[in-house]
Amino acid sequence: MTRRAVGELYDTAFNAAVLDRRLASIWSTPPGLWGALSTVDHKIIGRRYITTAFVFLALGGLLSLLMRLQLAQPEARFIGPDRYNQIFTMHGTNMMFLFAVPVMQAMAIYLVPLMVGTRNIAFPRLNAFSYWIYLAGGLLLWVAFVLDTGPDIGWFAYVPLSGPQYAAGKRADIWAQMITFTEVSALAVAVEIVVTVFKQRAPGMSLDRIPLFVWSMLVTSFLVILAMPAIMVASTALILDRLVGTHFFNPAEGGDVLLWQHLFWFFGHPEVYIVFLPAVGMVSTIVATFTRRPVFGYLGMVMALIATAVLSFGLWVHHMFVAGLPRLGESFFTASSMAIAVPAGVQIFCWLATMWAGRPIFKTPFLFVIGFVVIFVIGGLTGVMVASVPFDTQVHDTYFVVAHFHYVLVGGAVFPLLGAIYYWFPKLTGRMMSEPLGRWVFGLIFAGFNLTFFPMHILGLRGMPRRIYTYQPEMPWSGLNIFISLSAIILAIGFLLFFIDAIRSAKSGPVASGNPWGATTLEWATSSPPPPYNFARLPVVGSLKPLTDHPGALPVASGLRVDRRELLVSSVVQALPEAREPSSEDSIWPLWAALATTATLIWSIFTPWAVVWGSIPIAVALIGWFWPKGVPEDES
Amino acid sequence: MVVLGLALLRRRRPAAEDANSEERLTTAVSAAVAATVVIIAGLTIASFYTTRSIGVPKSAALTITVRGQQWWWQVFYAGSGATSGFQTANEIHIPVRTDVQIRLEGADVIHSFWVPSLAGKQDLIPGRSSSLLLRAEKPGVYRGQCAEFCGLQHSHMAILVIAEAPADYERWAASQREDAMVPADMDAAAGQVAFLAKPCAACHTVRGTAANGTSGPDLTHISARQTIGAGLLETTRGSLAAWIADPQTLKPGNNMPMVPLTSVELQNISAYMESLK
Amino acid sequence: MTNSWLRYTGFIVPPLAWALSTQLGQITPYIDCRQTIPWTAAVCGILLVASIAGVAASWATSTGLVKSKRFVVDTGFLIALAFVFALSLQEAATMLLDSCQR
Amino acid sequence: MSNGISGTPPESYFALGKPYEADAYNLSQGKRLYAWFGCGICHGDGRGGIGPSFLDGWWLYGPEMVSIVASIRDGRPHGMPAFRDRMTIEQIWQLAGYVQTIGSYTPKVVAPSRNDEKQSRPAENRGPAIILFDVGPAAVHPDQGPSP
Repeated sequence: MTRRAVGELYDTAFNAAVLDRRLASIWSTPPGLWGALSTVDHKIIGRRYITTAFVFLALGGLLSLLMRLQLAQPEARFIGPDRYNQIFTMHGTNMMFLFAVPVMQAMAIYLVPLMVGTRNIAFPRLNAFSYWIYLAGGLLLWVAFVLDTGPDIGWFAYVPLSGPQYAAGKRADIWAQMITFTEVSALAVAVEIVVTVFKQRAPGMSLDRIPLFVWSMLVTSFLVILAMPAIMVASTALILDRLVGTHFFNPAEGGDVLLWQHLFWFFGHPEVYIVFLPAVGMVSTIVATFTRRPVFGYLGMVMALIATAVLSFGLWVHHMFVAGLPRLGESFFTASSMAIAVPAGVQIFCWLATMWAGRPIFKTPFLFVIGFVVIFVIGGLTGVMVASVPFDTQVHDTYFVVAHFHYVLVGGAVFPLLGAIYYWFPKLTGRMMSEPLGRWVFGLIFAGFNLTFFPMHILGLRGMPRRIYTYQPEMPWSGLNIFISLSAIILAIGFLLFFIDAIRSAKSGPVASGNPWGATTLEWATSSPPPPYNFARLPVVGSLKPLTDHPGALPVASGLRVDRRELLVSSVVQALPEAREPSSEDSIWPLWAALATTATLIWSIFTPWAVVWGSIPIAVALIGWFWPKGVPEDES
Repeated sequence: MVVLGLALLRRRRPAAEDANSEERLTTAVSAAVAATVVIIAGLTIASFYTTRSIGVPKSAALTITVRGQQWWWQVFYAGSGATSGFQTANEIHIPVRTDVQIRLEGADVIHSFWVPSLAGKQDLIPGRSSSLLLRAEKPGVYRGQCAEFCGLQHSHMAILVIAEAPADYERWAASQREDAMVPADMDAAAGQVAFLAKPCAACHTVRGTAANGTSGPDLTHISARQTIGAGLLETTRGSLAAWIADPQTLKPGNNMPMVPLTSVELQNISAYMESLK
Repeated sequence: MTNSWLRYTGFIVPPLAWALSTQLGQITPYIDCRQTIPWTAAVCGILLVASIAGVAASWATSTGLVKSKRFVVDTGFLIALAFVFALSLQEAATMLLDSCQR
Repeated sequence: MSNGISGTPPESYFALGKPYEADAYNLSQGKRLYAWFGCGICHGDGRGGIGPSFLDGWWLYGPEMVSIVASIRDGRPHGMPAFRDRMTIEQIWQLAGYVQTIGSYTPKVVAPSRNDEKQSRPAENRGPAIILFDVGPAAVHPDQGPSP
């Protein structure tokens, strides 16, 4: 280590109690509004992110209930076509962009630094910025919807329907700009996670000792970084077409309508895996904990994660099988879509093997994992079916597909997520969620989900297209539709119970110990909830399950300064310590930067000049953000 | 893949085996993965064979052009040599046991042509053309619907495919080629006058009269079609009158404006429409 | 030196070959349909051979490594197998389907 | 609300702050009416033809909404037909708002959206037209007589 200057304080000089006090004074967020607005603590931001995402989940759920109300009977007139189109567009957009992706990243913001044994996420201020931007994007969309200018073009906003001629008003612009908000925040978080995982792992945590959840988030972050630019290009081109008068998607002037679909789905298919892969990590973690043994086939799991991620970039045309492309080219995508079932199979088999060999404990998180396996396997089966061109030309854009992707997304992501919330809730809040209520929640959601979505397969096969606001009485669809609408109530009650349980437990649940489940990964090595500095001394890792190897106290590294926020940077493959690195102190500037960006982006819906004039406040905010403050963290 | 389900059910057996079963697990998982690979490969090949068998042949006996409009289907039957072509809407007649090629064009936004009982779906994309093969083995009425979300009235965009014996088809086609009937009674004659004087004629064509608008469906033989408003209502005089009086309540957002008419004009125009067999 | 480079061919070559094949598969059918040379099948076949060679190379050279490095190579090898599988399915498609079919 | 012509605009016109000129929805409706009622047959895409151009900056009866409404409603000499029996008064106001937008020389805050078709002139949302489309004052079609 480098020469120690006079006046610097190191953790080697203190005993545990003094060290905790010292670290707390340097890392904790000051109380009050100002502290809340300027914090860069990954745990506070992560909790905020998770809460916000769940609020959007609840709102999206309400929208789906409205849709079910309208579809419960033929030619119903509860909701007109205009509002209905807004509602299903909002439901899809909200669930994909404001719930599914952010909530997975939010879990990572909270958990990844703890799981790799570091004190804060990389680029903490960018992290704060990304939350504010995400919140602003969500508010933009919802405020627009409340004002009856919500987008009405479907969540994939096909041109020309979303283009200047057929989508009058500002609705499509708001949709496209909301994409910009969420993409900026998602990209920022992805970069933070990649850097955190690659450079901030605890000493000794080489690539083959990373917990599987961290692996899954690392792979997901790469997916985000590679896939999101496609949608940013697409939405920017759309906005330019609409507001500036370019002709990217105008066939009369040499533009191409299919270009949008290619760009959108080049993002849109990896998007599914952006949502699914973190869930794979959550399932692996929960399975390992509740079967009392590490997940079988670590190598196979990592391989499956990476293979799935790469393959997901070669599936996008299977959303376009009916667009009139050559069948031979489409069949290449059939081949890839089929091939991705192999890594998915590897994962399923590895979990089953783990459960087979372990001694399962049937607590609520594990129940959700079982539900996940059942539902995801059904979703996977229908996935193999729709990957086939001849079959897809019949069921494309019908309720069969609606059923399929709800099975994959709700089964493949929401179930593991709910399990993960039950699992990590003690870590997040310091309190346990209710076990009996948890079983009710699982039962209701599992039953409600299957009763709601399984009949949709049949509806699709009977020819009911998706996105219709009503249907005629002579169609053979009304019986199943009323059944689905009633089942949706069961599902909604299940979610309501979950929210009640979560809010009640956060206030008055039984207090949790540091490691209530007997888990083996590093986040359980600290108290629940963790102190602002996560670990008083950074742990040293020698295997995949450090907490089992050292049931008492973990071996720790020392030598970090306690008079500034400091963490350890380690090498990529072996995780050998390389340097001590300062971590940013709290700052209000990310909020100002986010506000300036928000103002610019919303203003630009109304005039392109906003981009010019809006860059001034953004520049001011960024200068303030990066200006050296003369605090210890600014030392190199 | 069904093996997965079985494995899942068996999973709940209390497994109290020792750590030395690791190798057997490896074998089992590898075998399962290998089985998945084989099954997936088999399914894929089967899918390719099916794809091959549903291709469009080089020549079809009859070619019909369908243009998707917001929110109705414009249909062109091409003429050949001596016979002239004609236009209709929301209803296709085809002879049975004949390959019919449907050429698909998008006029405004993307629609998707889908008659579930006859063939898979195919998108109608502005700036591109695609085609689809229809073949009906049995006479009958096959309902189809737009499958790609196309705006406000995506829900009400149905098309009927009527398959009939070749002789019946020829008779139908011959009658469609005729110009519109000259109104026989007083009401219909007055209706024709009103139709031509009011803006109706700006959007609709009635062959044989001065009405030659192109933005709405061709009405030359409207009464011979089973439905109006793209499968919205059965074609009766009452439904025609209801539609003309207030199209925006029946199909909110559609492109037909409400035209102010007196009750007598409305009555006459619907009588005229009904006479256009 | 060469060994350490060859080790990672399993990781790199098959995914790249697969990506290339997927992309070219969108372009060559149009050419195939106009000419008689089956470009799609040829390109896909060459890429398949290349990816198998990549897998073989990484297999042959992956002995005697530190555990954590070994882990990276093994993962790459397994991933490569998935892509070889995808590529061979694509090759099957070129054998079975007519490039003019829409 | 005396404005010099009979057939006053709907009450909402003033209550809502002249929505027919300053509301994107009404302008879009006007644009649809422009196509549906065949205005383009004589006036083209705004460049004129059989009838006068809107883009050249010359208004035979002035650029005010009331006179455009009057022209549409009652017709004008030399071939402009009256539309009073074919449209509601509200539709006439919507159409007039759109016609005024075509010929607008100062940019408006709102505009209908452009069409996905071959661009023969600056789209309405690219105003003011004069920047890109400066044909100068065009001679009046002989049949239209002198400017009033």
